[in-house]
Amino acid sequence: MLRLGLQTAAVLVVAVLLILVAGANPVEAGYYFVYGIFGNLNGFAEIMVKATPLIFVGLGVSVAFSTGFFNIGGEGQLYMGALVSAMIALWLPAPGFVRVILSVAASFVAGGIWAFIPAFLKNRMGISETVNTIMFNYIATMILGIAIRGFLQDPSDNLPQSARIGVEASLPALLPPTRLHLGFVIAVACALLLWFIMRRTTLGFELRISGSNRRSAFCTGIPVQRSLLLAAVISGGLAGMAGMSELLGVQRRLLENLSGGNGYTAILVALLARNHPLAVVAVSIGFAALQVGANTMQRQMGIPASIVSILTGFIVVMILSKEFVRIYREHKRQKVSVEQV
Amino acid sequence: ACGGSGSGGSASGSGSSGSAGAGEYDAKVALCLVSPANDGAWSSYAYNAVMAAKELYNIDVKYTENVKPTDMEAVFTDYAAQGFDLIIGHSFSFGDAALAVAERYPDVSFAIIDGTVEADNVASYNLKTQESGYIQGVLAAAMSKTGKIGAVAGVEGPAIIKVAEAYKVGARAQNPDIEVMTAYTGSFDDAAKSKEAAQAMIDKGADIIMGGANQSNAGMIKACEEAGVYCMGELDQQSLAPQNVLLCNLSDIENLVAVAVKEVVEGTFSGGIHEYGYADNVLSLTDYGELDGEVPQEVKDLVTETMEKIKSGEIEVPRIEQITND
Amino acid sequence: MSEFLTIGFLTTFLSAAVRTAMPLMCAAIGEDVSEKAGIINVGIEAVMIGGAFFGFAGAYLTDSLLIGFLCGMLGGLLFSMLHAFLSIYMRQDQNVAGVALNLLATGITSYLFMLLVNAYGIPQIPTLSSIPIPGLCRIPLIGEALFNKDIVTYIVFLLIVAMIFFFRRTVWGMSLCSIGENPRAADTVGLPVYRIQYAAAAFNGIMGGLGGAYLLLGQLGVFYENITAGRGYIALAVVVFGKRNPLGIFLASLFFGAADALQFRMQALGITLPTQLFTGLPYLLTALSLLIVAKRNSDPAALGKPYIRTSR
Amino acid sequence: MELLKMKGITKEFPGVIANADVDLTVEEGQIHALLGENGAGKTTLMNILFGLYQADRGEIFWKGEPVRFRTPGEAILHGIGMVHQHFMLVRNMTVLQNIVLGLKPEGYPFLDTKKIAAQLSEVSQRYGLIVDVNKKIEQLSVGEQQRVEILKALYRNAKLLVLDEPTAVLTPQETRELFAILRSLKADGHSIILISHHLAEIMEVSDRITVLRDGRNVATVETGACTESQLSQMMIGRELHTDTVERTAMEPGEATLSIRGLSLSGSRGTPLLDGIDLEVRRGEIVGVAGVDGNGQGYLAETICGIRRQSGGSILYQGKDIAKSGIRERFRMGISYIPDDRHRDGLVLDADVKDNLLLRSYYAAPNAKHGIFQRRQIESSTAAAMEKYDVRAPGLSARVGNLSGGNQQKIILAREIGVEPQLLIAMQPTRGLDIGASEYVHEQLIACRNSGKSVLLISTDLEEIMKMSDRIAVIFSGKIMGVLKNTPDLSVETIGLLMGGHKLEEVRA
Ligand SMILES: Nc1ncnc2c1ncn2[C@@H]1O[C@H](COP(=O)(O)OP(=O)(O)OP(=O)(O)O)[C@@H](O)[C@H]1O
Ligand SMILES: Nc1ncnc2c1ncn2[C@@H]1O[C@H](COP(=O)(O)OP(=O)(O)OP(=O)(O)O)[C@@H](O)[C@H]1O
Ligand SMILES: [Mg+2]
Ligand SMILES: [Mg+2]
Repeated sequence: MLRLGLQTAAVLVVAVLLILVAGANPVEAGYYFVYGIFGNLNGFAEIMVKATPLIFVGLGVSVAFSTGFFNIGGEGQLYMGALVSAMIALWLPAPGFVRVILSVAASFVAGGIWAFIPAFLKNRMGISETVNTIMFNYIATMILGIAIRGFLQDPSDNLPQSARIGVEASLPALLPPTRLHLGFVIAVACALLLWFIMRRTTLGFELRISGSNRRSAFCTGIPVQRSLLLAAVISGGLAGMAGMSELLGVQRRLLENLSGGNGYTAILVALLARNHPLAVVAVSIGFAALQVGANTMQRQMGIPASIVSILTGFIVVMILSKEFVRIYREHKRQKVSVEQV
Repeated sequence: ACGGSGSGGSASGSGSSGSAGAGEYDAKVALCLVSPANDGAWSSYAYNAVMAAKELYNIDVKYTENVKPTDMEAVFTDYAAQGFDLIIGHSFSFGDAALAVAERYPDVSFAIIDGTVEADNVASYNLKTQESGYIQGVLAAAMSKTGKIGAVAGVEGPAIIKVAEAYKVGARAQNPDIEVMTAYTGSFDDAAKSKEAAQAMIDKGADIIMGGANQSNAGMIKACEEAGVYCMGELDQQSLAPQNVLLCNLSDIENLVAVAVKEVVEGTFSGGIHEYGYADNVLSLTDYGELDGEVPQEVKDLVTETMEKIKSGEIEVPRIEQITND
Repeated sequence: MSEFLTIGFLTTFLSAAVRTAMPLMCAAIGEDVSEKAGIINVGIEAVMIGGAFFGFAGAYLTDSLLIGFLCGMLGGLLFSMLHAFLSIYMRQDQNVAGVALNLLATGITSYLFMLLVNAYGIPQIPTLSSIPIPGLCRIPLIGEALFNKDIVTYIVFLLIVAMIFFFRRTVWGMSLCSIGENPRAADTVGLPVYRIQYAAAAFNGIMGGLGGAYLLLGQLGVFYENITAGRGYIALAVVVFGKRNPLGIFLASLFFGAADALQFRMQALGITLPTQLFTGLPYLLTALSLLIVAKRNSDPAALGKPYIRTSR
Repeated sequence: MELLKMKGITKEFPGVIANADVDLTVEEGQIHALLGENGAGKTTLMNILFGLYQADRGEIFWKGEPVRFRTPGEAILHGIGMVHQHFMLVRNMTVLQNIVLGLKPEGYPFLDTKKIAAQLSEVSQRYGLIVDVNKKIEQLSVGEQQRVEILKALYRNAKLLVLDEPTAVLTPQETRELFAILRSLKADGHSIILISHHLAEIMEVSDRITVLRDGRNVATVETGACTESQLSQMMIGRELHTDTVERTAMEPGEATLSIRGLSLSGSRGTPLLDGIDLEVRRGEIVGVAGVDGNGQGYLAETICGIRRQSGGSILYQGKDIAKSGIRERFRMGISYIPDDRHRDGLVLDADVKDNLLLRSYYAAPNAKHGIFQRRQIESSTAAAMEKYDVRAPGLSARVGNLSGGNQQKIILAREIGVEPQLLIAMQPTRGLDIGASEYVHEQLIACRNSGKSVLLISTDLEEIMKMSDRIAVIFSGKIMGVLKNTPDLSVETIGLLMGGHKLEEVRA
């Protein structure tokens, strides 16, 4: 409790310093930060909107992490999911809701495949996924770039973006005029489902055990290869659904930079949530609130966007160092006991 | 020239709370940017323009930098709800957000720079930048001794492509045998790539290069400086290498943003797609700076003449938004 | 197409490849040493941007390239040591620490740059000039690429040679490797595991910082947000592709440099493919190259695992 | 003369007091045995001596001087060498590199391989520690690796050598060689601390014995002045009842397992198993004796389906099971106790319940339609824990935190609890204390007595001779011979087979 208090104080002090040095009034900034979050319905809904992709990718990352697959490829999987959703939503001659449902499924498959490849290479050939998933992010960005300048480009102009997806093939808004959309509900449902799968089903058992000790799992007859690949597919699939949700729920048009770094932020979400699906939801909402508050601050006062990155990074560093006192004591105790010897 | 975002705090005016009454000002203007306000190019133009307008008129100005595509609608909604009179989206990608929010806030004016959207209260303010590409092509072709010139562009998008393509057209109009090399680095950030692309052209014999990659032009200019060849940049990039940068497209976008602000303040704003070029005095070029003595008088005359022809409509510069391969 | 095979083309192409490879080479050599000690830093991009910014600021404020380079290395060191603290002292997941570092470094450098710009306007610095080595620089084809470069390039070349020797012939190189393979074994023979890990991370910071600083002080002369543009991630791939040995890393970074150099040379020749394909090419090659080297996995056995002496 | 004196050493880990006020005095030129059950605190005490752990309280005197070792490096500097329970070698480095690691050898900082090799051969000749210094550790057998560890300590001029359970991984021959080495070291004035669970070994080689129980000193005695049973009584605090479960006399039934011409090739086509013929019948324990690394592991894994045979046939209850997977074979009644339980048998990060479920989590009544039946699972795993006397804080205790003995009991509960038809037990008592070993043996015999088949694979000849009805000897992937375990069967005969001699030669 004390530690939490101290850490909060430290974050506040850093925030105040950064704002002061940037030449703004910290009290006013604080006012807008809180106002942005609680001041109106719109801000509140925005938090859910921003949390949605984080929940999806965060869940994906947590599944991957708990099976020992270090998936830094959320960004690329998100893009592949968005790409496939866009193709279905724009091209498929079918009623809107059918396109939406197919998009949801297809985005899962596309993101899943994008994670499956590095996972397969890891399992079969021992290629480290850390580097490989990063490369796959760039390759996905490349494919997206080609798509929106080629076969998916909006024919009505020459902009590097797809045509706009009609309302009928979008995720319905839940609370007009805010942007809150069905994607948030789907994300929370995914979290519940994932929690159930990981804790209560034999499938989850296989995933967990295969991640903990492959060899033992294999020797006792658990289908290890299948489990690890499946975990990667689920992981990538959820990230792909984030792409679908951003596309059909928010942007309704495929364009560059759709993700805006959610694939990386989600890694921090999974870390803070300790890979627990329900905690992922809570942490994502926290991250989103931080962003929404900070954005309001920026809009009202022109406080530079970089402050948010610094603060987020700082908070994560603080959380990573939360054991500092314990470890410091451990080291110190060792030294003291040595003195006594 | 570049103010930087740090002065942002002061830009917001003094610390009145969120519901500042519009009454104190003639207008409230919000600017939304896709990159940092101090990127030294694209976003800096717009930032500088609204700050200049603030000096000129009695207006309140706020801005947001680094807006991600998925946040655009949220930012617009927020400003519109606060009763801003003009919301400027400084990239085509704000188009959808503008249309969506404009419907809910019919009293607010939306200006999209370099956009494709229009509505009663939404206007796209576009530049005929192809005209400046054309002129630079003429100049490059006239100045080149090797018969080879180049253009290094950033991300492939119509706004960039149309300049590079017009550059080819202008150069060929001047010298049908000229060889024009173009390269896209795929980034406005990666100056090292811009430098490498320019170097590749220099190695192939190019002796004058045009830049169309915003802040990363710095790399191209660096390559030209090292190789001792001429180049052309944007905004105030002449200062990066005064002995090499012949001229720059001057502050064109700054003028465009200024026009939008002016229209709103003066009550002449109208929805639609507005295009501006040299004839409107929105586009212009810098002078030759320290290289004034190096440019032959007949070349200077040629440039002036071409510009006049464009203004008068005698030359209609084509708008080519797809890369051509010849 | 025949243009590809002229001496002139190849000479300038090789020279460009070396130039483009330099920042990668610096960062990858540092990362290699760090990984040999069991510490993988996916935040090497942050280290590079730190080196780039502080190098730039240092050179700008003091008008000295030397001080600039020192500041750059110090900047890289700073970020690398934060990662080292989190992964060695705090025993956190190294990948997570790396991702956090990337976030933090982007924010910090762009914030500081904003302050610098506010104080001084748009800053610009001169860059290193080439020092041709008499005689050698005339060698056809490779003379230009290897012997007509700036001082930092020569130093890095020498460093590569020294690193080859370090790993193959010295007790130090062997000790370093033992820590990434089996830190407990190293501990039980009295090697100061943590100290060596910190030292390796420090070297990584200095080299990554040098790579970032070189990009600015050796090539560009200006700074703005995100100017390293993802080179740190490629450096990670270079380490793997280079099979974690200095010569391999030298060749691998040249390979990636060449891919980049080729891209623009092809565009200049009017060979048109979608430019996204060109910009994505290095990453595609990296992914493919990982496939190629896959058969001999060279990951140190304890890579990425925190060593805790008192646990077992 | 006193070389080392540890006084009042106390060390606490979260929740456990590993050492409580422990004293230990080692004389110069003596072999001092340290004895105690699993978890008694032997390794902890030695780790404190070696600077790996720091004592909470207590003093250490070295040659009469008070000392403090903050790191192993400092202990080494004073002349202490330690061969750890789990070897501390860098697998992909050469013997030579491992030995000089951490030192400033001749030519420092450069590695002068030739000179060092010459110095090393001098040391190794003197004590008969022969290894090829240019080989990589991963190419060495366990016995050779141990030699490297000892050489490593001696090369550092260790005055005191600590050996933590060195014989647990050795064959009788290798153990004998080791003891010869220890004696010559002793003759040279070195002192040795030896940890072992084998009382006979300790009686044979040590001069003095210190017994620990629950982290406390029980006694320090001269070896000559006590008997094995007194020692075991001190260790476990009660009388040891040996051989309570007897192998009942019974006629073995039909063959459960029948292996014909079984072969297995390695990655480069090298034969790992070569034409193995073997039969295990109902109500019989067949022991497989052999020096470690002669294919025992491959044999066990091939029978369980972990590896796929490249030739021959495995008939189980008369059916060829070549096509069956690991899980299928287990469901047909083939259970497996692996030798490396941490690697092959347990998930250390998971809890007791999950480890007990590894084999059967998917099957009714544990799960229906892929969903766990939690109540059912709770009660069945709790019962298994109870029945097999797994001492753990609860079903959700992390298995990695349990002692080796308790970890082994979890495997027994899982593999024997299902009442298999064929039990393959590989090194089932490796590293276990006497009590735990006895328990495992009882379970194996109970299995046999109820008419099941047991294939016991062990490098511990004593265990093989004690447990088996018939004994097969494996050498270099071949079965050298199968012998009935009659009272007149001599250890020498088996030893010769283990050394690669043919049965005909031995009989002749
Ligand atoms: N690193 C550690 N962390 C926590 N507890 C430990 C640690 N090491 C040892 N212990 C505790 O210390 C006690 C003694 O362990 P130790 O390894 O010294 O036993 P031992 O006598 O060597 O047993 P064995 O014969 O099985 O090797 C154990 O019961 C254990 O609870
Ligand atoms: N990391 C740890 N944290 C807490 N307790 C531990 C830890 N490691 C070991 N222990 C404790 O160590 C005790 C004995 O473990 P130990 O590993 O010495 O058993 P063991 O019989 O020697 O096993 P093995 O023969 O496989 O080495 C257990 O009671 C356990 O509680
Ligand atoms: Mg022990
Ligand atoms: Mg033990």
